[in-house]
Amino acid sequence: MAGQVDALYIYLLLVSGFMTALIFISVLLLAIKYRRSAGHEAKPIEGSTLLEITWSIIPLMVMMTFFVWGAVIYFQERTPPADATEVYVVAKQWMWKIEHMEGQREINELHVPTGQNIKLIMTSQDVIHSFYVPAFRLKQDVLPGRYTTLWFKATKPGRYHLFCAEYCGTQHSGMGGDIVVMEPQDYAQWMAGGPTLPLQDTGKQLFSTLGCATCHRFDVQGRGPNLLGIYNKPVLLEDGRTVIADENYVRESILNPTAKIVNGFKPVMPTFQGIVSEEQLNALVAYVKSLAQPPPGTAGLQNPPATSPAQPQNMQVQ
Amino acid sequence: MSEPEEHTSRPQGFYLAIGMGLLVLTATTVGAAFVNLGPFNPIIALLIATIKATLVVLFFMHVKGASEKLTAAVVVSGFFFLAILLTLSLADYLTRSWR
Amino acid sequence: MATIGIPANQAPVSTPKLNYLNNGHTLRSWLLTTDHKRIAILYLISVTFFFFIGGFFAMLIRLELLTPQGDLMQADTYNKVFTMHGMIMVFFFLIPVVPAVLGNFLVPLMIGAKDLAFPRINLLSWYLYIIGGILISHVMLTGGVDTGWTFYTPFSTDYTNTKIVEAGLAVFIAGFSSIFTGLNFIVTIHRMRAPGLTWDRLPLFIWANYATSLIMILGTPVVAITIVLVAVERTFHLGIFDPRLGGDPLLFQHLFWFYSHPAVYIMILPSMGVVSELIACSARKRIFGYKFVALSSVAIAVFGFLVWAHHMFVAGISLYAAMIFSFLSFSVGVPSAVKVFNWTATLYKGSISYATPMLYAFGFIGLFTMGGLTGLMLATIGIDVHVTDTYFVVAHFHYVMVGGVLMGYLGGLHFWWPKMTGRMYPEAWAKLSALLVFVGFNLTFFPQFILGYVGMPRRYWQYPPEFQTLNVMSTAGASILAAGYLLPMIYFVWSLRYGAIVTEPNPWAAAGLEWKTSSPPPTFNFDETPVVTWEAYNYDEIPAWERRHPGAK
Amino acid sequence: MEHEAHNPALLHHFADAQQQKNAASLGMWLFLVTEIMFFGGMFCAYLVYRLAHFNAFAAGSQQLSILLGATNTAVLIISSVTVVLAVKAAEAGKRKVLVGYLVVTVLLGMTFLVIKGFEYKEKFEKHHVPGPTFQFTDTFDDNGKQIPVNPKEAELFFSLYFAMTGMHALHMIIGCGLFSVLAVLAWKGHYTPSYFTPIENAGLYWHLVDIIWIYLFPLLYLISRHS
Repeated sequence: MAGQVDALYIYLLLVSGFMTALIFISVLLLAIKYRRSAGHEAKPIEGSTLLEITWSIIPLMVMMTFFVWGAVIYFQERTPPADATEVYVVAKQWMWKIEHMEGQREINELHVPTGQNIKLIMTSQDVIHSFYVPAFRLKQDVLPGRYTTLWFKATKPGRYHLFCAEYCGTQHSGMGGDIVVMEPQDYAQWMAGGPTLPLQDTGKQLFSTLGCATCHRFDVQGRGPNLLGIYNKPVLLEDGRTVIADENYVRESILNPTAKIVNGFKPVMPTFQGIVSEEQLNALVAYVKSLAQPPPGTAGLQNPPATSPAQPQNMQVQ
Repeated sequence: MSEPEEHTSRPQGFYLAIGMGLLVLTATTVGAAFVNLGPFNPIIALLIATIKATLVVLFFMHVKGASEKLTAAVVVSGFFFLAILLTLSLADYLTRSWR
Repeated sequence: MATIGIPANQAPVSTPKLNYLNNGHTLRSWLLTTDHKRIAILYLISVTFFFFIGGFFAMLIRLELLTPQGDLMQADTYNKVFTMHGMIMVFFFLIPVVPAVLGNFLVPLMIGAKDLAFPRINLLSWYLYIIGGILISHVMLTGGVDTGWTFYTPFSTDYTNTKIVEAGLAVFIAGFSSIFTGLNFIVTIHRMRAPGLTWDRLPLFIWANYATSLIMILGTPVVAITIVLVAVERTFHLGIFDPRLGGDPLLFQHLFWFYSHPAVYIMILPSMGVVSELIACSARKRIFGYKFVALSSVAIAVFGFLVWAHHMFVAGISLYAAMIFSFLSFSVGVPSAVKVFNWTATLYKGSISYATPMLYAFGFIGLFTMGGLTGLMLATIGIDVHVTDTYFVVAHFHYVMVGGVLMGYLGGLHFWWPKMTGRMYPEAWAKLSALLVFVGFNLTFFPQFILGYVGMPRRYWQYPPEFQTLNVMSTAGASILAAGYLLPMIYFVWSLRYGAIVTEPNPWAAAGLEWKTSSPPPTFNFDETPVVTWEAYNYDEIPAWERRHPGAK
Repeated sequence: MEHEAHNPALLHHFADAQQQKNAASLGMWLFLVTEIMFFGGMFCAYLVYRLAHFNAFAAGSQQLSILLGATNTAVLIISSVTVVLAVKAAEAGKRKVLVGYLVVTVLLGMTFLVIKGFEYKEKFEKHHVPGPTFQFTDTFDDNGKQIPVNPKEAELFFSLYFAMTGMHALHMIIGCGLFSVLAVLAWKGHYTPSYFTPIENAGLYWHLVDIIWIYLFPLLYLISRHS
């Protein structure tokens, strides 16, 4: 990805350089050739509409090439591949807390293997921060109250700067860190280091201790919708809208259950705002996503997901 | 630049009639709110409000028939730029759930 | 406020003609004046005062960034310094400078009117500016604000206890000063043109100020309500942008940038008008494609309202919205490009003088072109994702603001100085300062482009050591730039007393109604309202002057 | 330059009274455009949050009393009519009629504010005022089905409600003050058929405040009232 951004940048530099040179040289030559000298009168020239149109259309065409190439790169940057391994990032005033799916927790450091798609699911506990890795040419603001995602594939091992690019207070400049890119075998060896519980297992524990399992049952129809296999699938809501059950939907349903009530269910779920910390929330979301593929050994118990077949997407305004 | 603008005031009865019209429209919009028209409720409410607003602008504020076209242009440009603010910020919020 | 009354006793034998400067010397006659020319002078003094305060903060920032680790001041102080630099420069210098100083002085003169449509509102506009200025100075002296001039929520509403509400009030009041100036200009240009002065005979400076006033009227109220909502949220916990209540911090950014992007066109458009005047007069020619340059000013004003979210590409707006705004942002680029091309084409077959105003106009064309092109790079989302919120953006907007607005303003100030004060500035010193400004400017801000692409984020108190060399170059440039700006301050004040007295009303032999009256003009501008029968910039009808003064600059 | 019968109010820098009148009315209309954009910012916030948290907005709207809202709308429309008649009277030079209508308009404005006061009092009693004391336990009655609502989002609705109606009420107070001053000046015979611009401009301002309320009423009070 970084290569494409650089290529686009060089293309832009060339075009801008050409334009600047064109203007500089023509101004210089005209200024010297037509400098004021005795007996040399200025010729009144009205202007020519044809010329005006040409130097409006041509720059517009050139700009359209900028737009298209830039939009294509942006489109790729905003569509994470399905097979990306996920890492949860929580931005807090002046530090980055990073949790891997396997449970490793890091502060201001992110270890990643080369050649693997990494998808960061980020949220902030307080103000707006921005996850910025100059080497990867990538940046994404991290907002409180919702998830924002960023994906990349590291190719060359090494340590790369991590900055916070959105002003966030006193230690805004101190909130940096490193992305440590390692060969896959070093990464596996690093990963095996700490005996920690994988994230989705912590989520599984929370799922039972917080009492979610009492309503969201897998075997029989509970008071809450069955969460097996709902991740990234369309969900029909009470008011007729259909939304994709992505991370933001799961997060919002935990913190603010009555916002989007699933069709055919009563709004009885209590809110967990203030009860569940950001890290626990990430663990729960990771667990719910792990339910997308039926966990080994409970394949038989899977009953049809509560959602009826997907309906055409319509955003009605009540 | 400043040809005399004959004042476009109309007889008193006319303004009372417009006033009555506005009151009737208010009543209808309240009445319409109690009828379940599904997604059309807000559209009708806004439609009635716009009709009332245009009545006030055209007749009470003497924009109708005023010799100066500029006033009408100023009013239209005001609402046009407000519409830009509303539609373009909606362009962000409505498409946020797609990606 | 010392009075500016100039004892004209040094004037040679001719008794001093009564003009707006020596028509009343008391403080009251200045502070309660409704004469648009005196209000322009009052604005000139107050705007210069705030420019040097903003410049002082800029020097502090540059000194702090000399070394990677922050050792000149604490992180908090640095955050307050760059916030105050931003706020004072944007709201108290860049927005009012050209419209309120040159615009106030010249709009009535250029269209043959006795004064602006609402002189009392014009004075009220200056007092609002001064009240806003006093408030922001009080904020500055008693603790400052540390949110950046953009005061993004939720940081500005929940996570700082600096004086946001008071600074917001100051900006709110200064905003009204800007609205009243805009309102005054639109009504004056529509209603009070001299007979015969049709729209296609108006000087381009008037077109530019007309377009600027449109933005002032349509944009400023939106930032006013945004400030009110932030202030209300801080004082009464009315949570409108509060994410904990389901509020959306991005809504604040939408409302803020809806005004703040057109605001940058409020800053640049009048300077473009000034440059059009300077180039026409120095090249002794009508501007190439007058109608297109005039309409491109209005086009910039209108398109300026469609593009604001290119400041928010990475802020979390949706993918498709980002594409829409990126596409629209290129539509704003076209009129600016048209202007630059027309200026260059005007030089063809002209008779170009190298007086100081023209040097600033050359500087404007060069630097604004680079600023504009980097703006196009930022509008390309692929690049913007990498370079937004870095020093690349800082360099871009300084190229357009300092390279554009300030160059145009200084050029205009030199060009109309004899008209405003009846005195001539020292040409040699002026050329030196123009050179200093150009060199210092490029040395300060070009390294920041490289810094930005290499990845140094903006508003950083300390930075990794590998960025140090470029920062040191930038600080060196900043000191040359500072010297470049101090020089005009000195020789302009010097010229008030010792400058060559302008005996002739039209020293530049410029075309334009403002040169038809005496310099400095009488209180009511024209003895009798002129009737315009000639086209704009009719330089081909003024060669007679040159035969009398062959080879004059 | 000949001056026709020297009009006391003709300012020196205008060619004639007509140019001054046109300038004043254009200036007023431009000021009204700034008011439109000023309230426009809040309408944008309302629109965005209504789409995001519809249930909470509907529940909050159902807590507002339609009766008081509708009466207020009627009061404002009648006051608009009296203002138009006041301007007509000023143009015809009927001083007493002018002052009469101005006083009636100020009284109607006061009644609007009093009704608003009752509404706000009721909000204080039911703890619907955003801030630490905010409580909201009601539900969104969607044709019979009671849907519980997140009190936080309801607080957002009431924040917008207080911001918009509060700012509108402030403009009402300014309007009433303006008309009282004008009534006194008109009583002293300050305005003649050839010079009554302040009355006309104040009338334009009042009509705009009325238009803002015309939009505020349905958007705040009438969200899904159908049962």
